[in-house]
Amino acid sequence: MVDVLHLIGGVLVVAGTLLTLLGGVGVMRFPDVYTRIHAASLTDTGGATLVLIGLGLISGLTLETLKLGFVWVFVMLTTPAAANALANAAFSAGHTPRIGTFQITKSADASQAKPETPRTASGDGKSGAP
Amino acid sequence: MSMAVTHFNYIAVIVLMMIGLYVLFATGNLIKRMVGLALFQTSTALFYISLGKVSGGTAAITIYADSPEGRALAATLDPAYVDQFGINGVVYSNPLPHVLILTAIVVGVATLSVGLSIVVRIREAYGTVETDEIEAVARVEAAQSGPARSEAGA
Amino acid sequence: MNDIALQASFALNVALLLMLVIVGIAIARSRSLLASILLLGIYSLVSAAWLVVMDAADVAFTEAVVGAGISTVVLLGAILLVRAGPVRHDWRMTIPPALLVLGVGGLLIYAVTGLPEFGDPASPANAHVGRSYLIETPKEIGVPNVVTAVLSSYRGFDTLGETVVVFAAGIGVALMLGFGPRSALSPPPVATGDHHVVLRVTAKLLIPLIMLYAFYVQFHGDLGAGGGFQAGVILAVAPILHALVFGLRETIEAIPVHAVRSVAALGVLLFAGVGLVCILNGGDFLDYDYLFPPSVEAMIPPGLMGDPDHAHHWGQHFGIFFIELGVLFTVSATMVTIFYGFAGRAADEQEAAS
Amino acid sequence: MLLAAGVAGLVLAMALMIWRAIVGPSQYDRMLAANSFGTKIVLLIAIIGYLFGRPAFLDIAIVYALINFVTTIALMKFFRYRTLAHRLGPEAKDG
Repeated sequence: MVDVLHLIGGVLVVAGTLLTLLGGVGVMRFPDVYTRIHAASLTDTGGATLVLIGLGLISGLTLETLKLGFVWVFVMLTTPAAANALANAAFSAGHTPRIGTFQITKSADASQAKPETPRTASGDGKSGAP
Repeated sequence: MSMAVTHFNYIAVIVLMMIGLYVLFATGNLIKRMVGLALFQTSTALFYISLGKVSGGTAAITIYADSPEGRALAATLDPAYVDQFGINGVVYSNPLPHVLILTAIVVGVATLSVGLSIVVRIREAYGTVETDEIEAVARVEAAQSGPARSEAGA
Repeated sequence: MNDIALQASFALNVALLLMLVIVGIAIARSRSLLASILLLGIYSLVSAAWLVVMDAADVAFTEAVVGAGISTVVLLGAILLVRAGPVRHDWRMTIPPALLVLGVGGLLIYAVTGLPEFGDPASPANAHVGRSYLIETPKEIGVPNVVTAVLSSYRGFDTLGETVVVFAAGIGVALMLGFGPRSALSPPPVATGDHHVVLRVTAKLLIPLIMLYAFYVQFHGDLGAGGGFQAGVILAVAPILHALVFGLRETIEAIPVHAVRSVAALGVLLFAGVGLVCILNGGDFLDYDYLFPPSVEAMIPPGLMGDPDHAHHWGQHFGIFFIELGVLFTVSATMVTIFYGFAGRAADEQEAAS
Repeated sequence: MLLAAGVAGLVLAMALMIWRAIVGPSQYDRMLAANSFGTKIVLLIAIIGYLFGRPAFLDIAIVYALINFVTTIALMKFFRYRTLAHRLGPEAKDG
């Protein structure tokens, strides 16, 4: 029984890391910042969930399981919020998405939703440029 | 085993240390220099920790040899090795470098901040953080305030 | 630990060190200050993982928090204040340092061949004093975490010195950035059209958890990885996050500048005070066996909490508790002071000349 | 064995992130790489805790998961507002 749990746990851990690796490939291959953020944040939370469930199965019901739960909660809280902050920073600096129809609506969106542009970083060329 | 394997850690640490030293010397930008100093500092930490690692050892937080954890740790180490180098049946890494580096990291970030605040004050006084420009501004100021002072400065 | 774990340990060691070297080279090559700071953050993350592989759990803790939470923020604050442009690059400038570095590096690598093998348990560094700490700690100090025992008891005087250095660095930053006409510790709010609800809600959830976790690390520090230094930097992240999200003005209203500076001094005083109490009771400076006078020690029941030497260890436990508390105060207050200094300073309006 | 395979996968993913952080091309890509790298380090530390038989290392993973967020916010403020002291969002009503 314990061996079966260990096996399932190990398989889940490997599946989670494969998902993370897939996200890494996405970050490497995708064409612009927004698609890369999408790939990274989605696979990070998903991969973390799988890995932590797997480790929980391996550890059994101990104090460590509770700690794994905490790690999961914190990853689930911070990764999406950080992705949000990141996309926000990129968008307000005037980064245009490169694919999809979003590019057409973006200029209209920007003029409607942001009548008063804050002191964005787009003013000084060095922050957005490589 | 060849030297490149058994001493890999030390060689890698020295490469890192030299990268830090290179950044310190090759750039005139004071902030970049602080980054180089931080690299140099970390490489020292890595060197100490490398020295304190004992192969097959574990973190220096006492565990009992007859607990499941301790048994698992000792399971495939050679019993003679554990007898010779273990303490009550468990092999630990050396805690002393950990203590030294633990405090050094916190002191390191504090002193890094002092360095950066000096850079900020230099920027406020001279309007630049490039060393050659700072020297040029200082030379002009010295020339304006009279030859006697410029001689004293040189 | 099994065979796979041993091999994985060595493979991870090599892989992470190679990553460190690659990131280091990228930092050296990068022209943009911001990029080098971001890469330095990654460097610090990798080195923390490497420290875990090297069994240095306590150090990994500290490196994690310092690298992820404090040094990047301080460096960002500094480049905001200096408004520095990209680093200028002149290849003629790089040749003398490159030659120097190659020479020094060659000499050091030649010297390294005389060092004992990596992981050698019988090397002079591992066989003598470190080993005797491991053997003596359960008898003399009675705490499971040997790193905490060495840090706060055996090498207590050294740790006092480090704490004073941290305190002095805090004073230095406060003196250089915390006063004067440019120190705008309550900057005017900037009117913006955006709301940032996600960030504010997440921060509101996380800040109490970070503080709670800092106290867990503090008071769990003699049982597992943790202690005053680690907890101090974690605790300092909470006000930093608060200031980043809710504005520096609100943070300073909650935690005034003078209060932070006083707490930093209080920590050093607490640490040194414990040492003085030991002297007054007839021991040496920071010799916690003398923390309680014999009349008090006689009242402690022996054999509490599964420790037959409990009465004997009572002074050590309390000494470590108090000096770790002093370290917590000084380190966290110093880090917050440093952040206040960098975040609260008004920058020049014009760009740097370069 | 499976855990070691998981560690290998994570190290590979970390290498990809480092590639993205070095290549860029924009600073936002580097921010993304640094942030995502943090999550991978959390998972790596959690797995090697179990692999090396010391699950107490999870404490370090927790602290990463908690604090990884701070740098991203600081960077966002750096890009958008050019100051660290500014308040995000509207002023407090009672202020």
